[in-house]
Amino acid sequence: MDPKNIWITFPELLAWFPLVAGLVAFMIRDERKVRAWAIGASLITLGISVASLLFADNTKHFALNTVSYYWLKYIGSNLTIGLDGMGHMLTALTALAFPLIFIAGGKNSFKNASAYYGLMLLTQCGLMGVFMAMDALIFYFFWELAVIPAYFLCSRWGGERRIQATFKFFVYTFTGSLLMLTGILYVYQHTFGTQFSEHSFAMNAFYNASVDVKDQNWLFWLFFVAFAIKMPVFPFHTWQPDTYEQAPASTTMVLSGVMVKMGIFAVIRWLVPIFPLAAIRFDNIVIGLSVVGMIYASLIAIRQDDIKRFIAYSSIAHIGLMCAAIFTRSHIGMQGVMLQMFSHGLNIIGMWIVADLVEKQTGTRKISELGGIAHKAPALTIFLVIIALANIALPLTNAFVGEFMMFGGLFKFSMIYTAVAGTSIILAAVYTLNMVQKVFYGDTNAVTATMQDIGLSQKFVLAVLVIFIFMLGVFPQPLIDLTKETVTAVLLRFK
Amino acid sequence: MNAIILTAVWGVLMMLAGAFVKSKSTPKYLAIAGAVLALVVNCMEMNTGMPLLNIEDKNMLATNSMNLTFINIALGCTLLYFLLNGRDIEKVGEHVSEYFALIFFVLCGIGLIATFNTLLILFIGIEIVSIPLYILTGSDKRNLKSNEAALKYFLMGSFSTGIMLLGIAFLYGGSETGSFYIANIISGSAPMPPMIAIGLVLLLISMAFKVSAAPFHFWTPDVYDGSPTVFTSFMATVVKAAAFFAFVRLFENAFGSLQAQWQKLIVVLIVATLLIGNLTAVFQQSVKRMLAYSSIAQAGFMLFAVFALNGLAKEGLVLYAAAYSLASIGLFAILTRMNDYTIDGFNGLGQHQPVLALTATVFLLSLTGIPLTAGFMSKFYMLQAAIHTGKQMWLVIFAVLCAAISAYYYFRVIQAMYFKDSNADSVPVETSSVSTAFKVLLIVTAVLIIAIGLFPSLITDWLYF
Amino acid sequence: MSNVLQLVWLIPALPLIGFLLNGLGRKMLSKTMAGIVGSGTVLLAFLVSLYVFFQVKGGNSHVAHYFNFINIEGLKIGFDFQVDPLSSIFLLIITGVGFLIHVYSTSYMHEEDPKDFAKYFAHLNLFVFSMLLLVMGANYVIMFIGWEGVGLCSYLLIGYWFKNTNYNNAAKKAFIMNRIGDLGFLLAVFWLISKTGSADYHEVFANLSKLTTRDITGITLLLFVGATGKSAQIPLYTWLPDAMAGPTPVSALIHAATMVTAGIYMIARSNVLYTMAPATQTVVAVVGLATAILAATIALKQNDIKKVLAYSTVSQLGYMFLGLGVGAFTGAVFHVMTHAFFKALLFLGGGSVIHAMGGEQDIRNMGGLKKHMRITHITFLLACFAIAGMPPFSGFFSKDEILAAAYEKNPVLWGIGVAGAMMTAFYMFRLYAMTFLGNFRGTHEQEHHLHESPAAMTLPLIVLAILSVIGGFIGVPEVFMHGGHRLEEFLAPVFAQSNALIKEHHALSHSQEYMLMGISVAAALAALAFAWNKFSKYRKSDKEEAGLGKVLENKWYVDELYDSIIVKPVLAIGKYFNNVVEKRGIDGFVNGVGRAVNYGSRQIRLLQSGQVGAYVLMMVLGILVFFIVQLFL
Amino acid sequence: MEIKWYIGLAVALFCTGVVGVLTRRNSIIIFMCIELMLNAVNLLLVAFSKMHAASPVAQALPNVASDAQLFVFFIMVVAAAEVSVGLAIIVMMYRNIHSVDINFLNRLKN
Amino acid sequence: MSITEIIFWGLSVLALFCAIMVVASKSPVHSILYLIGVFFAISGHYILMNAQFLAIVNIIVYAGAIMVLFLFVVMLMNLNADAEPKKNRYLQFAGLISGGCLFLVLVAAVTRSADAGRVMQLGTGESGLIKNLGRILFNEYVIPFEISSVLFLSAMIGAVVIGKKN
Repeated sequence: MDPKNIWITFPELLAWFPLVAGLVAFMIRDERKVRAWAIGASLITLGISVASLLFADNTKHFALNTVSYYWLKYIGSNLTIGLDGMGHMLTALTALAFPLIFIAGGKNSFKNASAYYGLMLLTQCGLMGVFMAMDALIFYFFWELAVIPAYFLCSRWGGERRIQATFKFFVYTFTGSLLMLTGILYVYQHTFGTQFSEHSFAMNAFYNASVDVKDQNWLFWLFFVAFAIKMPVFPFHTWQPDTYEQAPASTTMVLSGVMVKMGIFAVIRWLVPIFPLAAIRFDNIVIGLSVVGMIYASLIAIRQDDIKRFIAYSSIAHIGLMCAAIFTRSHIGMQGVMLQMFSHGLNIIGMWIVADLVEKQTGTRKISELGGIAHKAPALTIFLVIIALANIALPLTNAFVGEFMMFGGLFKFSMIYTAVAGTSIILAAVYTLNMVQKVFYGDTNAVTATMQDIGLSQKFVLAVLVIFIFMLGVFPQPLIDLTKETVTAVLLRFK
Repeated sequence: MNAIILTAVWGVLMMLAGAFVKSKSTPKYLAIAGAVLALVVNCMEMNTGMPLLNIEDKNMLATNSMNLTFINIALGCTLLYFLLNGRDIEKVGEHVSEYFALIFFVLCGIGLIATFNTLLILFIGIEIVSIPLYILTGSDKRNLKSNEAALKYFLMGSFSTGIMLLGIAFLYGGSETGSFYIANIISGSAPMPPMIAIGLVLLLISMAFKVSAAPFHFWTPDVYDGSPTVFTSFMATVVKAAAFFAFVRLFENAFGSLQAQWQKLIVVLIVATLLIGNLTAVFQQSVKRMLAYSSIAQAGFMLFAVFALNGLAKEGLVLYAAAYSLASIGLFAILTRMNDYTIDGFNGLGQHQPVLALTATVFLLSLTGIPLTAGFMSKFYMLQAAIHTGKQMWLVIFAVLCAAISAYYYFRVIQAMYFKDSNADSVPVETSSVSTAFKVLLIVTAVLIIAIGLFPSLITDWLYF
Repeated sequence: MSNVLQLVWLIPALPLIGFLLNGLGRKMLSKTMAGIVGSGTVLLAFLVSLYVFFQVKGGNSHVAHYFNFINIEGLKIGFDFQVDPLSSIFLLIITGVGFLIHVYSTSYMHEEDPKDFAKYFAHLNLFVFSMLLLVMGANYVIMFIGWEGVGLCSYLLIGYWFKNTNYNNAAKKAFIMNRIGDLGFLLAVFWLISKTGSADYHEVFANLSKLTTRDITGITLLLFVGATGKSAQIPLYTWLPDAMAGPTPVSALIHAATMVTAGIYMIARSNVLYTMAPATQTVVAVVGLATAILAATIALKQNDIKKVLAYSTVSQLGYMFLGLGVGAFTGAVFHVMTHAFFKALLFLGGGSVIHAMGGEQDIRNMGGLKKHMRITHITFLLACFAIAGMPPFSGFFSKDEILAAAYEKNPVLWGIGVAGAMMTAFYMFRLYAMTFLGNFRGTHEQEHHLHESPAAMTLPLIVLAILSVIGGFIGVPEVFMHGGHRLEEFLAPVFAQSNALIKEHHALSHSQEYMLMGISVAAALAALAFAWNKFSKYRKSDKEEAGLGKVLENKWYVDELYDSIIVKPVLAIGKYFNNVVEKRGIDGFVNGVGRAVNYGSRQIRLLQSGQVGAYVLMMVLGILVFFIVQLFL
Repeated sequence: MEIKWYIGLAVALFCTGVVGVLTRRNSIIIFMCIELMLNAVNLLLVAFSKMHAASPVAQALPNVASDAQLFVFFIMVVAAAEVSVGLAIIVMMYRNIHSVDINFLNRLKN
Repeated sequence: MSITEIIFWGLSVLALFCAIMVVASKSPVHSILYLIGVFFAISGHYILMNAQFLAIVNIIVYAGAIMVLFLFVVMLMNLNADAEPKKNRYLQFAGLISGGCLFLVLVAAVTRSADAGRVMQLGTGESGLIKNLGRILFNEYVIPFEISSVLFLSAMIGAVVIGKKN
């Protein structure tokens, strides 16, 4: 069965189903019903995603699984969404993340649940759109649309300082994306036209835009700043710990599990191929920043006492490596980034689930106040240890393959950078084990004495994550094959 | 032409209605009917080129699709404004039908400044717009703020009229053959003679004053703040957009060929306007005053149309006029219902009045320029127009950074509505003042904004067909 | 043959199955079942290994390809296993000794809760699995997987009693130190990949021409960094003594017999590279020797039975590296093997003692155990002879081979090596004497409890003792018997390539060799006698050690040194980054922008003074500015 | 007579008006100063019209000079309308605060 | 110096003097009277330029109607001299300086112009005559003429809305 023959294509389903589901969720008043609806809808999305993966033909780069509506045709933009290997992978990640997040939320009660679930699903729609956009303007649209519901989620259901923290997040990313918009418009002026318009926003038009070296040099930064803020790369990262700390757990999972991938995705799809010359020229700066950020964030993570901030900084360190690996322009590095995007998404969601469970039960996030949870909640501890070890890229877990390949790519680029960046794997071990030890080992105390082990739904979610961790750690090849063509296509731009 | 005549006539009709109709709500319906009628006849003229009266205008008025489109937008927004704010106009004072009459006269003036071909019509049009506004500003006679605003507006407005007239005089003197036709002022693209330059600068300044571009914006916050909110709504939206339209028309048709020589002035204007508008708005506590500053900030963006003066700029301007007017009218309509105009007054609106809060959010998002709203599309066109010129990229970057600042103050309102709780003893809005029709209209407005954001061609196509 | 060898995956798979059964079923399995599953799978793996051993005899080497682990353009890393003489030796050691230790554990850990018991065996099985991956991998990546895997298991097992914060710290330290080494390993692998385009042993060694001397030196040095981490060499050795926090069988298995020898395996595996990098070899030899001496000096003054053994392990590992460094790869592997026997035996014996003493580990509180624990005593004594290098015990042959090779290279190395051997003999017999001879110095309660350990514990001791005694005869040197070095023959194919590279080979004459043996044995004997004499009548005294003795007792203060030059600075930098750079610097800047906007807003607002006169003035000034800009600029 | 003298006069009158607006506080006087400015413009326009009337190119055109004078006429018309509104506003303010000082009212600021 | 120039200078000095006095005199009533003086001087200029219609209209509309209205209002409010409180000297000074600068800038710009030396038609010319203007007004300027009625209507409404006492 050729997907083309189905009355509606996968990209459309993936983008519009969450949208519709989200809008419907707004209408449902009863909390239990809306939660069921959200879980159901996200599972259906997952089903669609799986189906699309089954039909994925990654040898046909963009050719298949692309759908385009006339939209703003007189300014050269069409609503073109499509799936290539990377898109497949990241939509799958998005589709997988949401049901897990919903289920892991358990019987969390939200004020105004319908709005909550509705906004979550809208975020999903935005994310899907970002990963599928084949048109610069559409990309920009979804880019913003993913942020707005997230902003509302964080500000509405977050912690005490949520308003300032998430507002910082919003203004920060908004500034970045506006800069990107200027860049998009400038490139647009140098694209070839379509039959209706002088220029075009289509991705291919952007790839073939005649932007000379001088322009590339500053345009590169306009785009990069936007993506760097999103990822976030040192020194654009300060919104992240605050936001993660203040946002509600499930939104944090979305933010860190999926949304930061937007930045990396965007660098691969919308930055490097459009400005290959600038990417080559500034590779040292970007990689330097990323590497500095890795070490910097790791060192800070060692000193964090708040689990959430701790995870945030560790995430910054990991993202730094991904960003650096992209700019090595090597097959192995780029492929590693692909793997790691998926792996990091799952791992960090797992970390958040655990952190959330701990916080819910004990009422504190202070690492120094916790301890001995392993006695009270052995299952939770086992899952945490596995996820934490995956997070520090232990072999046979998913992150190892990605990090291995990224370091391999980085090594090809520069041995010095690799050596410096490599110390982060040591530091990662230091801070992760510190955390594990202080929170889970040792003796119980007053705070943790009443700790209960996790419920069935959380067990299920964590088990799913762990299965993925090992599956991809032992047999990552399917994911590599899926994204191979994307990598090749991107690297071709440097030739 | 049709719209000018009809609005003038309808103004007189409203005036007479004031004398003969005793019911307080009748003028509102009459006015709505007038707006609808004006819209109809304007569309008629657009589609068929059929004027109501065949008047020899000696080429003083230009009725092309662009201008008519703009008039359409102005009329449409006014209609919406009447629908949303009709009841609030009634509450301002006793002379309800006179207020409506004045608004119709303003519309007549807008018709003139949207179609002028000579400086004389421009001058008269601007005066016809201004004088009723002075009156409307001061219509809340007992309110000292209203008094103050009216006086300030009047004095500064007259002053700027003087500037403008001096400019016109110099242009007349400097033109080759002594003509007021904007097409004849400049011939060729040679360096400007000093007299023309003086006239141009003076005219630029007076137009900048009308569109409240910094540093000629000082009247704006005070006047917008002091006027009765319903009239602020009208002033800040339809009138302002019209002034912009006149600005662009004037500079495109009269001085377009010399753009390179005066563009730097526009750059100065844009920078100053964006900076002052956005920065000052940040600290405002009153939403009304914040919107006044935000209107200055938005003017900074609209000035890009004058900066670029290309096809995109015109489309952008029309879009901007629509987007900005719709969103601001909606916001002001909500604001008139509020018990407290400060930002804290919006606390908890999301719980008390979800519809109001939701639509206000859409309006604010549109003003911020979030995608899928008309506000985004209009900013998009403006930036694109500016980038299309290929000059002064830094200005565009500066503008988007300012837009980021604008998110700061617009979102403060959103935060207040959704993320903060209202005081226990007071409600943000009296439920009785929010009718279902009002809500429906707000939703319609919001939908319109999103529709334009999705399909800007709904409006831009008018320019070509 | 190869069809059969396809089954080598069974070797790691069996312990993995054991791990899964014990791990997932830890709530269901009884202790007996857990023990059977744990030991049984390893036994089966041992049998398969034995079978493999006979298959690869004669230099057969076989690579079994299962699936592609990473397959991208320009790099293909298969999930491949390689069996050849070298790995088969290690397979036997790992599974064999591992099995014995499993059996021993069933008894030693019997007091644990069934759940924890199963967990323990799961970890143990997982360790065996990882170690098997390490030695069976056909490329450096699979080796690295095992490499980190054993590090992890070490972490888990050291921190097995996770309530105790010190144990956790020890576990953490082990893991982190290993990771430092791992980074070196990883960098070396990347270097290899980037130059040769492959991580497979075969391909790497076949493409050595692509590597410059600089590359090879760099790669081998980095690999050696990895080895120092795993095999506890200077400067990364401090974790190993701390690792004694784990249950004693774990110490025996991981920190004596198997995991720590991973570094030796890796260098032996990369022998070709090392042979081509003489500079690195020198470094390896020097570091190995230095470690051997340093650890030996520390061991002289330790009073914890396990600590002594731990330092002796470090010291013996140093000898192995010395062997590797001087090119005696066979000797090193030989020593790995004999060391596995006698060191496992020592640890298990030590465990038996600790078991009997009810957890007491301080030898000052022991003494006279000879009477109570006969089997333990005898086996322990045999092991001591073996480690001290007494002929004809196994340690003699292997150590001698290394020392002889060192002499060939440089007599100074030999001299220092012999001094180390003397110290070895001294501290081992100090340990032996203090533990088993003299009078019992513990409490009455302890004395009352003294008993020989159950059969499950003594049986492994006996097996290992036999191996310790006779194990050396597979490598009888040329001097005694022509063709007696069967191990060398067996391993010859592995080292063929590097032997070919060594241009000149000046063999020692027989007389020289006899002399060297004589000197070292005599020295060791002297030390042995001295220690026996001095410590068989040891009395407890509260006298504080002073001078060098105190320094040695405190392990040369290396831990404190590391703490102050690495740990504290890192923490301080982290704190500085967090409190100053992050909060005041970067975030301060970001917030500062916000504040600047706010401040600007407040200031610029004042322009709006509310006075028409001022407004008009501004306008007029604006007009002036515009005029000047337009007309005069 | 050269045009520059008339320009000079008109500009001088205009600037006098501007100075008046800037320096006085009595709103009626400010308003009068604005009227002064308008009259300066009127004078200038008429002067320009006579200048164009003297130029040979423009003399060929039909309404030369009359345009400007009609413009002046319209300015007067507008000025008259403005005066009525302006004075009404001033009177209204006077009724409320019994002052015509423009700075008396400054509730609207910042 | 021709008679025209003498008249020009005389009228100009008068106009400027009166204008300055409008700004400078303390009493609003004096200001008004001086302003009327300015209007008369300007009307004189109109006559000099043969713009008789405007001269008359200026006298009638401005001096006659508008100024009387002003006077009326001032009288009504009973505003006398010194009704104006002391004013910020700096602002006054700044106003004076910037007004002067404006003058200088404009004059400097005009003198650079080639047009500055163009000769005017004084005393002659048909264009300023009523007959001529009237014809053009009702032929060509119909629209502005008609539209200005709207202006008056709105001004009228304004006077009603604002002026009428509640």
